Amino acid sequence: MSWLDANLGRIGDLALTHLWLSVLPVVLGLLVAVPVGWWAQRHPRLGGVLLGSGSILYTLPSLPLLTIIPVILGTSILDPLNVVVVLSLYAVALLLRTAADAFAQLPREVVDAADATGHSTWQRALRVELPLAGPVLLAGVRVVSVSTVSLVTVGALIGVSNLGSLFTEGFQRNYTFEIVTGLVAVVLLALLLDGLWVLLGRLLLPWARTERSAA
Amino acid sequence: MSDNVFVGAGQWLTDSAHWSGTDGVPARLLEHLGYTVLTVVIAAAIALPLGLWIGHTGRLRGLAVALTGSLRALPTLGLLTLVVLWVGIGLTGPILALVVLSVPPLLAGAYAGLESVDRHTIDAARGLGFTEWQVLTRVEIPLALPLIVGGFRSAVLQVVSTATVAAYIGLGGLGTYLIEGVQIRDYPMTLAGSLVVVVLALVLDAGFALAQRSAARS
Amino acid sequence: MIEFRSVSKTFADGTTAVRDFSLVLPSRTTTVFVGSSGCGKTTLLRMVNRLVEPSSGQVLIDDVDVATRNPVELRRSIGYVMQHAGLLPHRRVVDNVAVPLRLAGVGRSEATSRALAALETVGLDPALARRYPRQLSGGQQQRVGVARGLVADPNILLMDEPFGAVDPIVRDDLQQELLRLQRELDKTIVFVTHDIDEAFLLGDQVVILRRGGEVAQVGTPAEILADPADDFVRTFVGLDKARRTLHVEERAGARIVVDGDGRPAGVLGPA
Amino acid sequence: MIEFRSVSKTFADGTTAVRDFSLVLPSRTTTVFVGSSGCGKTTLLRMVNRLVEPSSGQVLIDDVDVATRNPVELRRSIGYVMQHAGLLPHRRVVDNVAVPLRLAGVGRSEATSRALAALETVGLDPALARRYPRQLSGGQQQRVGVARGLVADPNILLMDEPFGAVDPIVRDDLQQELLRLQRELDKTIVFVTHDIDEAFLLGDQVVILRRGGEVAQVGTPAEILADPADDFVRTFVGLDKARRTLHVEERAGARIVVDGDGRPAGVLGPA
Amino acid sequence: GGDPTAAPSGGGGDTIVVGSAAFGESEILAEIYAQALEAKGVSAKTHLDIGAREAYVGAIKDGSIDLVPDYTGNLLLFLDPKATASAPDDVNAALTAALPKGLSVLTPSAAEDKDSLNVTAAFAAKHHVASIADLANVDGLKLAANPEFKTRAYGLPGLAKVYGVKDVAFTGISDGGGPATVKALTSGRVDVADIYSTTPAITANKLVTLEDPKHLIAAQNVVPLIRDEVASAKVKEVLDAVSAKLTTEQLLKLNADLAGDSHPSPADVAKAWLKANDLA
Ligand SMILES: Nc1ncnc2c1ncn2[C@@H]1O[C@H](COP(=O)(O)OP(=O)(O)OP(=O)(O)O)[C@@H](O)[C@H]1O
Ligand SMILES: Nc1ncnc2c1ncn2[C@@H]1O[C@H](COP(=O)(O)OP(=O)(O)OP(=O)(O)O)[C@@H](O)[C@H]1O
Ligand SMILES: [Mg+2]
Ligand SMILES: [Mg+2]
Repeated sequence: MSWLDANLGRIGDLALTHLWLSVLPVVLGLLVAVPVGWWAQRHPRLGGVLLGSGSILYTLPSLPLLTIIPVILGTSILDPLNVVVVLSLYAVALLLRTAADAFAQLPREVVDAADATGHSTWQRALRVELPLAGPVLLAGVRVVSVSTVSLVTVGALIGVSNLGSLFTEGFQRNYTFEIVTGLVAVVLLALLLDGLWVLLGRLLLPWARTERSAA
Repeated sequence: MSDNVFVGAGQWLTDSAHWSGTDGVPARLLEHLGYTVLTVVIAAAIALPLGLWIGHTGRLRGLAVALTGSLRALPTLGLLTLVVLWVGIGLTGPILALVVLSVPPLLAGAYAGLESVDRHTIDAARGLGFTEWQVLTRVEIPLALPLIVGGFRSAVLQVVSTATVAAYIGLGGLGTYLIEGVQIRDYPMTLAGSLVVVVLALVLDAGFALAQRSAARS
Repeated sequence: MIEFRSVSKTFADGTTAVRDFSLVLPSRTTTVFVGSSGCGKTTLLRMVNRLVEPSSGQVLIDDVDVATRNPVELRRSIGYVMQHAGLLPHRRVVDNVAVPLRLAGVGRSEATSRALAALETVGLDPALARRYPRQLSGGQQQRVGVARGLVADPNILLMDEPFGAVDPIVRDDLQQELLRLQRELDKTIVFVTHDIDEAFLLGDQVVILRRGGEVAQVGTPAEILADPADDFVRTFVGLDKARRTLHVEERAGARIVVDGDGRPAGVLGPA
Repeated sequence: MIEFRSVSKTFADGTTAVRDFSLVLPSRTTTVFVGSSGCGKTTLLRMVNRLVEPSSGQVLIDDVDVATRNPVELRRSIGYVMQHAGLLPHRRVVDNVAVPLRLAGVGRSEATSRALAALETVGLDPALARRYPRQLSGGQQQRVGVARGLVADPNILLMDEPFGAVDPIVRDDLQQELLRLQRELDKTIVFVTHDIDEAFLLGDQVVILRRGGEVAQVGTPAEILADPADDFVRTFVGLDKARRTLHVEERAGARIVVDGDGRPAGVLGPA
Repeated sequence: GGDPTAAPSGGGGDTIVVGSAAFGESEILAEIYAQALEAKGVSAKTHLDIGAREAYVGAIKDGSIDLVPDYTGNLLLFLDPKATASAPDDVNAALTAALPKGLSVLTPSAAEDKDSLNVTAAFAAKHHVASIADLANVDGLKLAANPEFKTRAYGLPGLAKVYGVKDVAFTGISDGGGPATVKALTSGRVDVADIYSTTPAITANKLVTLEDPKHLIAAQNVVPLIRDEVASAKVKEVLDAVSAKLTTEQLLKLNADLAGDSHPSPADVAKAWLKANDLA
C-alpha cells in the first residue's frame, strides 16, 4: 500500500495521458467513419471495397505498426502522436463497418417517410438517418472506446508513457501489485469513459430508451 | 528507408530459406493457427453456454454487459505480464490472456443474437407447445446464428492479430517475426511477418463472411 | 366447456389488462370476444393455453383448472391462431404449418401432406408452400397461421384476429370456411376480433368488452342488436350511428337498402 | 385536377404493379381506389408525389407533368398519409405532426401549436403529444399520420388506408371527420382502401381495381351497386354474397334487417 | 535541446532530458544522472522507460532526449553489428569510432552489467559445468535469452564458433533477462539463461554464472550516451564524477534496493546513492 501512496500522483498523471490518448482516436475515428460509412452504404460497390480495406487495417498487428508509423509520418519516435494515429486507424477500421451497418439497417419505411414528407437529401441525412443510426453508432463507439483504452497500453512498449507503463515496469521489477494496479486503473478508466458515452447517448437519443415498450 | 523495408519484405518472403524448418513460415503459421483454435475453443466453451442462457432467459443481462465491457477493457499486455509473473512462461499465460480477449465477442454474439430474435416468434413457438429446450435449439439458435457466427468472426480475428504478442515470451507463432524483427531492427522481417498475419486474417475473415451469409440465408 | 372464474391479470409493469372476469364458454360453440384495441381480448385468450398466467382466479377446461396441467402438453392440445400470424421465419411455409403435427410426433412425410391439405383449406396457392414467411404478404401469412391452427384438428381453437390483414374477398371466404368447419366439426372456438360485423357473423355467443376486460354485454347477435345493454354497447354496435339505421331506396332500377349516411348497404330481397 | 395518362410501373425486380392506367380525378372531390392487396393502389398513389416514378406515361396535376417538378417541393405541397403511419421514431408525436410545417419554414412555436390543433382534429388525447410513436398503439399512430397529412392544409391529400388499424368506433369518427373536412374545405382527396364499405362511404368517385392496376369499374357508389360492370365487381362489392342480399325480420321486438347469412345488418327505420 | 516543437515530451531549451531503457537499472542510472546534474545546478528531467535500444537511440538521434545511460559493448554492436571488439578498451575505441555525428559517449565507468550465461546449481553439479566451454559436453541443451541472442556475435553464432557449443534449442524471451527468463530457468524449462550480471535474481536463486575465459561476451561498462549539443564541460564533469564512483557491486546493490520489499521508485534509490556518495 505504501507504494500506492507514494505513486498516486504519478498514476494520476499516467491516467490523464492515457485518457486523452484514448479519447482522441475515438473522436477522430467517429468523425471520419460516420460520413464515409454513410457514403459507402449509398454506393455499395465502391463502398464495399472501402469497407474491405477497413477490415484489412484492423488485422494489422499493433506493435509493428507503431514502430513503422514514425518512419512514414516523419514524427519523432517518442511522439504520442504515433499512438494516436495508429489507434485512430483502428477506430476508423472498426467504426466504418459499424457506421455502414447502422445506416444500412435503418427501417426502409422510415427513410421512405422522410422522403414522403419532403426532406431533401441533406435534411434526410442529418435529421433522420443520423439520429436513427445513433443507437447502433453508440454501441459501436462504446466497443471501440473500451478497446482503445486497452490498446493504448501497447504504447508503453515504445516509450509512450501511460497506464501501460505500470505493466512493463511492474514486470521488470517482478512486482505484481504494480501490474494489478495498472489493470484496475485501465479497467476503471475504460468503464468511466463508457459511462460518459452512455450518458451522452441518453442526452442525445432520448427516444431510443423507449425502444422495447408497447407491443 | 520505407521503400527499402517494402522491397526487403518482398525479398524475405520470396527467400525459400524462410519457408522450411521449425522457424519457417509454414511451421509458424501452424503454431499460430493452433494457438488461435485452442484459445477460441476454450473461450467458446465458457462464453457460449453463458451467452445462450442469458439470451434465452433474459436474466443477468446487466452482468453480461458489464462483463463483456470489463473484459474488453482488460489490456492483453497487462494480463500477459501478470500471468507470466505468476506462472512463468509457457502456454498458460498467453492462452489465458487471449481467452480473456475472445470471451467478450463470443458472449456478446450469443446473447445479442438471441436477443435479436423477434419476441413474437419466440412467443409463437411457446404457443405451439415447444418446450424451452426446443425454443432454444430450434428457434432461437437458428435465428441467432448469423450473430453468433459474427461473434466467432471477431474473436478469431482479434486472436489472430493479438496472438503475435505470444512471441514476446517465446511462444513462437507468427509473432516471432514481428518481435524479433523489432528487437534486432530487421524491419523487412517485421513487415513480412505482419503481412503473413494479415493474409491469414483475411483468409479467415473471408471464410467467416461466407459462413455468416449462409447462416443468414437458411 | 371453458370457464373463466373471476380471473384478473396485472402485468409486471402494473398494467391491469383484465379485472375479475367470469364467463362460461359452452362446448361446440363459437364465442367471440369483441372490443377496442387494448381492452384485454388477447390477454383473456392466452390464459386458456397458459401463455398468460392469471394473477388471480382460474381458467378451467372441462372442469379441470389449466394451472394444474403441463403447459407444453396443454398448448399442443389446443389450436392457436396468433394475432400477427406468428410464423417461424426460418421455416418454409409448409413446415410452419406442419409444426404442430411434428411436435405431436407425426412423421415428416405425413405431416407435410396434411400441412399441404390445410394450406389448401385456407385457399393458399400450393406454389407458396416452399417459400419462407417473409416472402408472403401479410394476408397470406395470416392464412398460413390459420392453416397451422387447424392442421392438428384440435378440439379447442383459439383465434386472435385471424382475418385482420386479409383482404375482403378472401376474408369472406375464410369466414364462410370457418362457419362450415364449425357446422361440420363442432369445435369449441374462441374468436377475437375488433370488427363487430365479424363478431355478429361468426359468434354463437358474442362478448362485448370494455377496457380492462370488463363485460359490457354477453348474448347472441340478435339479442344484442335488439336490446343493447347500455349506451356503450349501442354505440359500439353502431345502433346510434347512421350506419345501422337503414331504409330502402329505389335507385338505378333496384331496391337498395341505404343507411343514414346514404351509403348503400345492399339490395333488398324477399324476406 | 389530377390526371393519370396511361402510366405503367415495372419495378426493378420485374414485378409489373401497374399496367397502362388512365384516369382523371376531378378537383375538390374524393376519389377512392379500392382493390385487393397487391393490386397496385399504393403504387398509383405514390406516383402523384413522385415517390414512385412511372416506367411510362405521365401524371399531371392541373395539367403540369409532375416529372417536371422538383420532387422535394412537390412532396411538401401534397399531404400524404402513409399506409403504416410512417412516423419518425426519434421525434415526439407532436414533432412528427409538425414536420411538414417545419420543412415549409414555419417557426417552432407556431408549428407546435398547429400540430397540437391537428392532433385534436383527429381525436388524439393531447397527453400523448409528448410521447414517442413507439409508445402509441397502431391505431393511435395511424391517427398521428392523418394529423401530419392534414397539418399543412394542402390542396391535395393522398391517404393510403389511413384507418386500417384504428378500431371501429374511432374509425367511424374519423370517417365522419373526413366527410366534414371534405364538405368544408373542398380538397382533392385520393383515398386508398381495401374496404368496399369505406369506399362507398367516402368516395365521390370509386375506382375498383384488379391486379396490375387494371380498372374494373369507375363510378359513384350507387352506380356501381346498381349496375356492376362484371362478375368480378359483383363479387367484390358482395352482391352475389349473402351479405348484400338483405331482408327484414321481426326479432326481439324490433324490425331488424338481416342478410343472407342471418347476420343482422341493422334496424329498419322509415324511408 | 533541439527544436522544442519537434517532440512534445522531448528536450528543449536548457533542460537536459535524460532517457532510460525499459528496465530498472537503466532507470536508476538515468535518475542518478538527472539528480546529479540538478544538484550541480544543471536543469534536468527524465523520460524513463522508453523501451529497447532501437527506441532510445532513435529518440536521442531525433532530439527527443539528450542523454541516456548505456552499456559499451551492446551499444557498439547496435551501431556496428559486425564489431568484434571484446576487451573493455577495444570496445571503447571501437565505440567512439562507430558513433554517429552529434552523439558522444563520456568516460565509461568501471561498473559493468553484461550478458551472462547462468545455470541452476543443480544443473551445474549434475553436468559439471563451470564455464561456457563445459556446455559443449551437454546434449540437447536448451537456452533462453532475448531474441537478438540468436543472431548476435556474442550469441548462438559465438557459442558455436568460440566454444563449440552447437545444436542449442533456443527460446526467445523479450524481457531482457527479466523475471520470465529467470523463471524459465528455475522452473527447469531451459538449462541455460542469459541474464544480466547485475540482476539480484542471480544471487537470490543461487544461480551459477558460467565463466567466459575466451571473452566471448564483450565488455559492458556503463557509459553516458549524450548529444554533443548539451555536453558542456560542466555536464561532463558531473557525469564523470558519477561514473567514477559507480562499481559493479554497487550496481548490484542498487538493483537489489529497487527490488526490495518497499518497492521504492528509481528516483528514491538514486537519491540515496547520490547522498551516500556525496554527489548530491
Ligand atoms: N406483456 C405485457 N406487459 C405489459 N402490458 C401488457 C402486456 N400484454 C398486454 N399488455 C397490456 O394489457 C392491455 C390489454 O392487452 P391485450 O393485448 O389483451 O389487448 P387486445 O384487446 O388484444 O388489443 P388489440 O386489439 O390491440 O390486440 C393493454 O393495455 C396492453 O398494453
Ligand atoms: N418497391 C417495390 N419493388 C418491387 N415490387 C413492388 C414494390 N412495391 C410494390 N411492389 C409490388 O407491386 C405490386 C403492387 O403493390 P402495391 O403496394 O401498389 O399494392 P397495394 O394495392 O397498395 O396493396 P396493399 O393493399 O397490400 O397495400 C405488389 O405485387 C407488390 O409486391
Ligand atoms: Mg390482441
Ligand atoms: Mg398499399
